[in-house]
Amino acid sequence: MIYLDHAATSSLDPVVREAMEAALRQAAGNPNSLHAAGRAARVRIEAARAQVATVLQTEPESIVFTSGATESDNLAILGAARAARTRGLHVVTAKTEHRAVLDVVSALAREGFSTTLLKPDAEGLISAAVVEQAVRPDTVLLSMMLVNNETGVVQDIEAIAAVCHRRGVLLHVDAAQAVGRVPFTAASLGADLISLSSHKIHGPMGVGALYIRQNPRPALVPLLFGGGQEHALRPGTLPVHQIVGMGMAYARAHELADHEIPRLAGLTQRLWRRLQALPAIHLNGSIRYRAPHILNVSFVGVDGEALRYALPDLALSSGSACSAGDPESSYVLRALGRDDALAQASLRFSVGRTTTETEIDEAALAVVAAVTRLRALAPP
Amino acid sequence: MIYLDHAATSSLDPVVREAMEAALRQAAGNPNSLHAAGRAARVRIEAARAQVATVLQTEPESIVFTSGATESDNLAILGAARAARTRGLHVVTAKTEHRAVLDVVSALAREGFSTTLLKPDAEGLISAAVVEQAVRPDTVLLSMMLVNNETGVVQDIEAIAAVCHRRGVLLHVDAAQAVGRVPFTAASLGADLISLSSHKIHGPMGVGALYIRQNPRPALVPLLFGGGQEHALRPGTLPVHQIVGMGMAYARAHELADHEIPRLAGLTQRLWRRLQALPAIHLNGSIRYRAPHILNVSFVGVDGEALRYALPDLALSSGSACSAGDPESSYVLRALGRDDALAQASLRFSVGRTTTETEIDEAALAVVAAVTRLRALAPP
Amino acid sequence: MTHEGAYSAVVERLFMETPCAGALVGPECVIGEAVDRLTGTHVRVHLQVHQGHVAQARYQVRGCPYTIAALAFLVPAWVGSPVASLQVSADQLHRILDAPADRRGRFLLIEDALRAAVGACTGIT
Amino acid sequence: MTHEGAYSAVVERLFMETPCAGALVGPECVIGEAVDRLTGTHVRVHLQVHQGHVAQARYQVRGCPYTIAALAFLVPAWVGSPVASLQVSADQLHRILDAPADRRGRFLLIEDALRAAVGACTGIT
Ligand SMILES: Cc1ncc(COP(=O)(O)O)c(C=O)c1O
Ligand SMILES: Cc1ncc(COP(=O)(O)O)c(C=O)c1O
Repeated sequence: MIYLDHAATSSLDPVVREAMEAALRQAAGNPNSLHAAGRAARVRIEAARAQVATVLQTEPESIVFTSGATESDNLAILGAARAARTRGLHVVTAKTEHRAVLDVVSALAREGFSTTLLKPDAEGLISAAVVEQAVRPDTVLLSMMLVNNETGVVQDIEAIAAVCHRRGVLLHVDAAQAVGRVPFTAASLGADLISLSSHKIHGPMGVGALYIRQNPRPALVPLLFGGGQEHALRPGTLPVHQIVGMGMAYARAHELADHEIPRLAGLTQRLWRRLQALPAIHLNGSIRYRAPHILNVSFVGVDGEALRYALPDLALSSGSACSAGDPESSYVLRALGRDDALAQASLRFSVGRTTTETEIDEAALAVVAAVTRLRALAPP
Repeated sequence: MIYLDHAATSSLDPVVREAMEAALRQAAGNPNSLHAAGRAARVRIEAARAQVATVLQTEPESIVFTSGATESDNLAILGAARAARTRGLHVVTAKTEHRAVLDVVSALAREGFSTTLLKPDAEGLISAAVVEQAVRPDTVLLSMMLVNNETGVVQDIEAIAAVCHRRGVLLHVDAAQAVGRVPFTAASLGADLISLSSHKIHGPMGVGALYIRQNPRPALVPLLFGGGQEHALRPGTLPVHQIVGMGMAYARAHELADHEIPRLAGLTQRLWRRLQALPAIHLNGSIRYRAPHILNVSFVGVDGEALRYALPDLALSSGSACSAGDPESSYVLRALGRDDALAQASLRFSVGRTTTETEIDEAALAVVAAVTRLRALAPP
Repeated sequence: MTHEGAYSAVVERLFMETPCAGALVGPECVIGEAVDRLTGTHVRVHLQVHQGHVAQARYQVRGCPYTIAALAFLVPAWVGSPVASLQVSADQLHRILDAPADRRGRFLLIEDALRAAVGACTGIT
Repeated sequence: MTHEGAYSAVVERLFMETPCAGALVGPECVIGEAVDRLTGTHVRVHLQVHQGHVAQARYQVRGCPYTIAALAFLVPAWVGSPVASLQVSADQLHRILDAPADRRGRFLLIEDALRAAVGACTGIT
């Protein structure tokens, strides 16, 4: 089995796993308890918070731990929009966002917000000019991802942030796929809120974080109540081993970035070159503005489900794992102008720290063989 | 260090830890992905769901995984009340509930609900008659915990459920402290919604579940949007190792209950007998209706903070870990009629699977010595 | 969740082996075709008919694994049968392939293609 | 979060050792007392005064670790001083004990008890 689905969930880094196993072996202690065991747990939480903050080059106070990027997206978007209700009722996002953003924006629409979903160009890009046009006097929030989870397209968030700040609009950035793949800091993005995931960057599943700018600090209405943890923004006993794992995953991503980013880019480039043995294939999304770990390719003239079925030894998906159960074709690819059948006949390859050149070569061979066979089977 | 704070967070069962470590070593796979790795992850999730369901003697479909009992309480109470808005705007709970219930009920009050907080009797008990009186024609939800986290008092939920059903009120039960300590099933409680924790019963922190009765199934408005996982009630990538851990913790609790429940009761009884070497101490909460793992005692004439400080080798708290940071005395003990100073001069001892008789004896000796010393220091 | 990812062993074997896949050209050969734009499914049935019976049968297909498996199951069995007796039972296909309900449309597409091929036989004896 | 659980080594030593804890009874002995109902803090200062100077000093206390440590720090140092010179500096106690701001009230309570004791000295020479 060749695992090329690191964008759905990445392999756990063995160093992270060891840190988690050590945490699981520590004596029990609720980080909110004042006795020695509780204080030791608290120390571990704060060390991890500092590790996450370091990657964003920000203060630890700006990091709130959550159960994952989905919750972070919800807290950021629902929290900021609800807190800003009295200032305005308009929210802007893009058609190509993750469901954890789009479905939240739909929930806001049911609460009386009006919403604008920006259409990207054929390369998946959304320009600052398009954002500028969409912003209205009553716009309170813009949510735009840094790296798209299906195509790997990287948006020019800096330019978009400049528009937001000029127009007094809060900016939320879903950076779940960006950490460790695209160099950025909280300041370089210029965002007010940034959603972070752990399991997308070789950390544990079930933990994430939200960066909240400190100065000025956007007001947020919490989603959950009780206990008062995390500045009363996110109550519930802090899961020590999970947060330790996320901290270590971020420290590792930071430490390895200079080496891993070009290596991952090399792997996806190599795969793209090998796949070009096939005629009639299309790269989805900008070739220039893209994250190194994702390659999304459409194969003309084959059925997507049959193609995936013909590749039993490759673990990959056609799009987001979150809607993998969904029989319809990717809304992200359709937003880029692909027709239904072509969107359906697409594969998202996503590589990670464990992926080797040999695996890429084997995967490319398997895909070329499967596409060739299915095309031969089809009417001309 | 003698750990007597299992109600704040319990020690991780080594068998659970091994199951989690095995899950962490499995090949990566998002349970929503359709490839073999994803399907293997899904199989593990569903096995764990069945383990949790078995403890409640219910169908796996009725279990939704969350990030912990705090989130379960929020989803149950906010979700059910918001879904029932058009039927009525009154919610009932008790003054002695956990913050994850009380703060949620306060949030509902800010959304326009009227709320009734029942006062328990001096033993911490709330009778069905008291509930009956509080229920109004516009009452949509009652939230009542099975085992109190500070006193261990067990409510007669069956009798309360009968009132709720007769009066057409949904019943939510926070059973975070009850699993593995008090025998119950979903049917025996008669609740529509039951919040479950993992780390309170020797499972991992950062995962929990909500039981949702299937027939009839109460309507719930979700708190989080995106992805569609868990019947779209709780989106976000399902954390495999966490859920595996919770499943195993529940299987262990079930398997060990017959042995552990009397053993824990024996330990707290032994502690209570030993502490009676001291004059002027009070057991908080009913002596008869109590969970086996919690013993809460007030010590007349000592300062609580000084008492805790004088016991550096005991890990315990005066009340809930969630408000341990809070300098004011326990609202739970005050609701039972203890005055401020006495509520403050209280210790909650909570025992678990690792607690031994020797530890109990040493802890009792230490407490007797500390109380004696502090009383000697005080003006008569 | 679709049924994707949970194909039966029967589907797997038929999908891998695709017996009788291909085209027929020459005298006494007819083609029946059906297309569904929405899913991009395209089925072409080839029959060589001799004295009212199927002498050879082939298919070309772009479609999901169930569609491919259905053709690989049906078409080889047609050889030797009277053309007038050929038919596609969607119910039977669901049963044999353990196919999810949402594939019914694709099986009906195969029926359309067969009907077209049988129709094209008029004049061939 | 309160400061609880993060006491300094100075507090720890004073709390454990409580030098000069106890009561004084007899001629030339006075008591000063102060109580705070809210926190249940109760401070009693005992002085034995001879020729305007402190011959012996003791304290009884029910209170938080800082209150106990403050008395254990202050009271032994009073011995030998002129009664008129005795004082409690809350600022100094905060500094020396590294005490959180919310303990100021308890330190002022000690000052009250001392003042009461000093007041009771009137007539003793
Ligand atoms: C861009 C993006 N945002 C949010 C999420 C949700 O992340 P999580 O699984 O941590 O909730 C994902 C992954 O599913 C993602 O790729
Ligand atoms: C009765 C009760 N309910 C809810 C909770 C919250 O549980 P969790 O830490 O899993 O969010 C706790 C523990 O803090 C509890 O004791």
